[in-house]
Amino acid sequence: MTRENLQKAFLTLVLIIVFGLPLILRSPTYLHILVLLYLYAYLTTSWNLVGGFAGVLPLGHAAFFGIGAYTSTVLYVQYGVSPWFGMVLGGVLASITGVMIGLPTFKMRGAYFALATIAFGEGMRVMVENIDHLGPFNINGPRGLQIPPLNVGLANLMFTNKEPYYYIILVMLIAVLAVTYFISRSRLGYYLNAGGEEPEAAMSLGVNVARCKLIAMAMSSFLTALAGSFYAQFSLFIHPKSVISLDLSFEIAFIALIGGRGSIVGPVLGALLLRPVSDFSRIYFGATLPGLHLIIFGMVLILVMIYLPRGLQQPLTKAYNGLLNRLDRRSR
Amino acid sequence: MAFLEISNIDVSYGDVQVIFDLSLKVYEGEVVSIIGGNGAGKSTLLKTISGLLHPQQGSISFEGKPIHVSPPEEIVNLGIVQIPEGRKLFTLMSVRDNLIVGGYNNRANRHIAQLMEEVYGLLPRLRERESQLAMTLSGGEQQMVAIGRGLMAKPKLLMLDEPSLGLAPILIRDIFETVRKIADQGTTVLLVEQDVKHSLSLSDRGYVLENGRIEIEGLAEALLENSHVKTAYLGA
Amino acid sequence: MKKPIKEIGVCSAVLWVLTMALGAGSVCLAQDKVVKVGNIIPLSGPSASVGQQGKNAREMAVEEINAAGGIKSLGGAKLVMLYTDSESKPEKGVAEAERFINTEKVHVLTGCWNSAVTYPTTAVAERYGIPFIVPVSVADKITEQGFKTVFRIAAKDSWWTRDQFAFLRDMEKEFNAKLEKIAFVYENGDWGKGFAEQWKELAKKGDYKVVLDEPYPSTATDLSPIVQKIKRANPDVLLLVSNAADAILLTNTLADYRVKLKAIIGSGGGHADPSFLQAAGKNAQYLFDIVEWETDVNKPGAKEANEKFKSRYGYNLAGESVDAYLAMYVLADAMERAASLDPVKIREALATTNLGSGRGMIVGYDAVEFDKTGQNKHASLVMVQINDIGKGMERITVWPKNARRAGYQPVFPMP
Amino acid sequence: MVFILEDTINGILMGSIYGLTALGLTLIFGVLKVINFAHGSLLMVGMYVAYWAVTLSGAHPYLTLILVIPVMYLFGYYLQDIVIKPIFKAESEVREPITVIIVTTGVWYVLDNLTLLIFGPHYRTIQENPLRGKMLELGGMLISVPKLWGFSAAVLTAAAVYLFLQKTSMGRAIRATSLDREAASLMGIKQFKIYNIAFGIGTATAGIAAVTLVPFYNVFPTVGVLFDIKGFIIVVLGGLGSIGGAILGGMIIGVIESVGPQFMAATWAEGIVYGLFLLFLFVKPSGLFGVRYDW
Repeated sequence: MTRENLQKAFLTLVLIIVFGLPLILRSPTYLHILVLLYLYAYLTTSWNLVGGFAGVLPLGHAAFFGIGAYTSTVLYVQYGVSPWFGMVLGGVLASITGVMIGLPTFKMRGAYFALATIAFGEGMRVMVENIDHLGPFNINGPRGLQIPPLNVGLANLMFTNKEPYYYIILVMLIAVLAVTYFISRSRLGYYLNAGGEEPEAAMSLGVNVARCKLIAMAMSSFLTALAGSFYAQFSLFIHPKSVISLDLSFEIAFIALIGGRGSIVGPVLGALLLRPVSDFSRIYFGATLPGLHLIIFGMVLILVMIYLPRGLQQPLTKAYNGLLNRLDRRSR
Repeated sequence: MAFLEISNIDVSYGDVQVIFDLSLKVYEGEVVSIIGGNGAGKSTLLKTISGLLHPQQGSISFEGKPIHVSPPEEIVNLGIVQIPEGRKLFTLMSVRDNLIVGGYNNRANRHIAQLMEEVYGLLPRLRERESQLAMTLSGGEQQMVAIGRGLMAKPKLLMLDEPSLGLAPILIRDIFETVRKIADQGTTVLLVEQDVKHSLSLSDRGYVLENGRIEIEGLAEALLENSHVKTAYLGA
Repeated sequence: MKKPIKEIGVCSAVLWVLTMALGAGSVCLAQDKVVKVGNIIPLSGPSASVGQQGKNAREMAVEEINAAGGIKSLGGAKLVMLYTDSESKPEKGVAEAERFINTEKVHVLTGCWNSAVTYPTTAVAERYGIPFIVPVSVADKITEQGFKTVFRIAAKDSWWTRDQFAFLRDMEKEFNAKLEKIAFVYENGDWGKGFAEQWKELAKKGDYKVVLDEPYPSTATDLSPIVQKIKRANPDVLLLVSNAADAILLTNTLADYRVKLKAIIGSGGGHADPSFLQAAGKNAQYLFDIVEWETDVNKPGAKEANEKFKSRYGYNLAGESVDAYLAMYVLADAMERAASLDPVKIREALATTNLGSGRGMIVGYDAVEFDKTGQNKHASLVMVQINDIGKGMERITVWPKNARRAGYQPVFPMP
Repeated sequence: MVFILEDTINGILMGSIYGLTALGLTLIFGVLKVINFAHGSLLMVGMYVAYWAVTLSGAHPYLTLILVIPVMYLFGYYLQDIVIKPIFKAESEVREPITVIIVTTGVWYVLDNLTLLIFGPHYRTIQENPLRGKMLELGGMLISVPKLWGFSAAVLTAAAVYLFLQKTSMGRAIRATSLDREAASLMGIKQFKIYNIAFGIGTATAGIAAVTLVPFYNVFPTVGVLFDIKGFIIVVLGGLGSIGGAILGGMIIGVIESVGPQFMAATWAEGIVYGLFLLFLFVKPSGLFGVRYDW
């Protein structure tokens, strides 16, 4: 087998496993955990378009997530509009917001950008918490919105069991990974990367770094908002402190950095490590030794960063490539 | 025995190797020039001597002691002082404070006042500018501060990285005159320059560095006559 | 760099194996005949304090029930408690409910204190038909979602606000003092907003003049601007909804700025937190608070239960922990009658609960009986006043009058 | 209009304390070029140290500075030395290593929850202290005495740190490192030792802030988070790395928070702070005292 075929075979194997998993893993608990894992991998991959390729550290993506969640929920609950439509509209709104916030902030350097996005995210939360009605829309301030689980079905993006959610978020994840893959190979990806590492050099080559970053931001916020709508339909309850929280913005960034920012598989790897650590340590220690699970989480963050500052993808891609090479050689 | 002896070093920036199997010697009291084009590895070489980078292979010794694994502050304490490319002044500090920080190392810090007088003696302009922020000075003055700051460290071996960079010709002459004075007072000087004519004319010996390798070495006058040097660097 | 990578790999592998082994272990346990109770409460994060109290109260009740022979109709089956930390986050509550129901196969769920966590979590229980006992999340909505499996022990917020105003009326009559101007100050969350909306209605009905209606962020680091606002609005009565940190800060700041009020009425929560009395000390004197229960309640067993609790955990039972304590007895009673681990039967038994006596009934009201929505019909509230009558600051029941501590004369209006 | 004056004074006093909590943040950022997300947790640790020092000794809260300052200095020094330094070494080529941010966040989680594990979730205040509840009456205005002390502590600390940086040899070395790491190394300055010291000083100032808060504030495991975001806003407003800017930025936030609610709901005043912050970033990103493109 050639190297290319090996890679294809490997990819097919992974796809078979992830698509077949619900057939073996019948427990809704684990499906629920997996749905959230994929959701976070999806969010982080979307974040990566800005945070990874454009070389800045946005810490306010929860605002876009919130825009998506609120748009689809308000439209669905109060006007009966299908969440699929709300999802796209939320994406568009988030994308406009993203460009508006990106215009002034992309001029900033490192820490300023990070802090500005934190303030943007928190400011968004404060606004939602303070506003009960936005024109004809009831967003209910700090009390959040419930989605009555009445009309189950694909049209309403609402199901009684976990499997449909699992497949929807899986497809979304694969789609966003594909998008990233193509962007990373496109001119835009190249420019973004160049602009992230050597902004002056890129600029001198005539690359419009600012515009590239804005395009990335628009895409990233659009994709993030889609996940917000999905999450709202999955959990059927949203409120500002859960969908527009700093914790969420941070966790997305953590997953990216732990996995390896700027790489395509990084977010997935990061989610694969951090989500189980966070879930299982809470399950096993959360009740007996309050806080221990967050100590473990914190320790994992510290240790991975000390030993693998480039993230998990670095040794794993090396191992993967090594394996491919070995198989490749053996088959010849 | 050579004052500074570099033997067969390889140096890389990340995955990119910049210096290949390089050896050179500097004897006490000499002025040695390293010349070469952009990207030849000159700055990398100086950074390696200063301990900002460490060689993957080979060794560097100073007065017989190996220094290639030492951190920069220890190397400064031994008396090797670099005046970095682009001056790298502490822009938001006064000229005086820049000089004081220059004398931070163990050998110099007890003689700050005396050293400062010596520096002001050599570079009287700096005394006038004493309380001005370094960033408000002109390019030539900034280079003076950089040199003064280097002298504050009481160097045994002073390394200058492109001191003429970005300066008007008249200022360049000033700078080289100052370097000559420093050498005449007994400080060994290792000079990295693109301005080959000036630097070789005040040096004792020279090395030509190309693509991370020493291509030619010899006495300064001989190098000035060398045909390769002439065509490649002197534009003749 | 090679070695550390290996270490990390080994570490994470060990972690995985460990968690999986633990997971397998907990599944094995489920074979004995036990009643598994899943409790979702905040044990870390901003509400950790109340979560911990609820956990302690549950633990004490379950120990008592099991020591007394467990569920006799199930052959002495023991109650087995499973706890999990919601961190006050809805998504964690939902995930944990899923896990408790599907993986741990719990028979009953309880929780979650934060109303924002309780809504979506009860929806999960409803979907699987697992009974969910809510000791204290007070938002009306929780029992008004049309769910069949949700049972709330505590009063809902419309009753809390109703009783706060009834209390005010009664006190005005009793002490012949007319209070007119009223101020609302509350944390800007679903709890505070819920109360404030009902206060507004009640104030209108009761002919009070609302001089201030002020939400504040419960993460505020300085509450003196709010206190100044209160001072300048110059109300007679101040109604509060606060979490612990802000309740303490607000009380101390009110005292600092010498704000003269005729009555301050809290709404449990932060004001009922055991740390509150310790941290606010003398500044809390004469403050009224509405609670479900107080240590001086005139009920057999109440005093003993509190003493036992205090000697074990170092602080008094509070209204909210008593609800958790009672919830376990309500559950035991229902299990006894259900004589089955079938959730449908348990739900039916819970729905027909009429518990009027027994060790758990140390609450002020007569019985626990759920209406169609799952709300405890009898749940009632008492008002306490914080005062020092010789043994340091303590909480003294003053209202309703028939529950008032013998010999105590409430101080009203505040001097 | 006296009330506006009264609120402004309160805002300035409380704001100066915010500034003091942010002082270490700005110092650490200035030198290490890293946002220390664990700063609020360091403040929290300081508050626990001060709380226990006062409770166990019964001394005047400000007297515990003798203990708190060295304890916090060493804590910060070794935290940087043991936990954060390795990442700097691994990422030595990066000017603003983002990985360090993640590590400081990890430290935040660990510290907050370790405190929860050890001391429990309770809220503590020091009942018996000579500053508690003291108010100064001034022409019909009430001014909090503990906040007045806090204000003095903030101004004195800022002045002391400023003078230290300007006038001492170590201070110059710290400034030199913050301006140009590589050049500083070439002067014989030990970069990582400077980082340790800067982190130590930053942590010690958080300790001082903790002492000013303890007489009138609650102590609990998550208390630091409340001051964290505020600190970030303050340091950007004042100019990252600027000592005076931190105090002034704190005062601005304090005044908005104090005067704002008199004209609107307090929850909106919080929004105004974020709005102003963003506006400021767009108009003058270097902050009040920061130098453009310096960082």
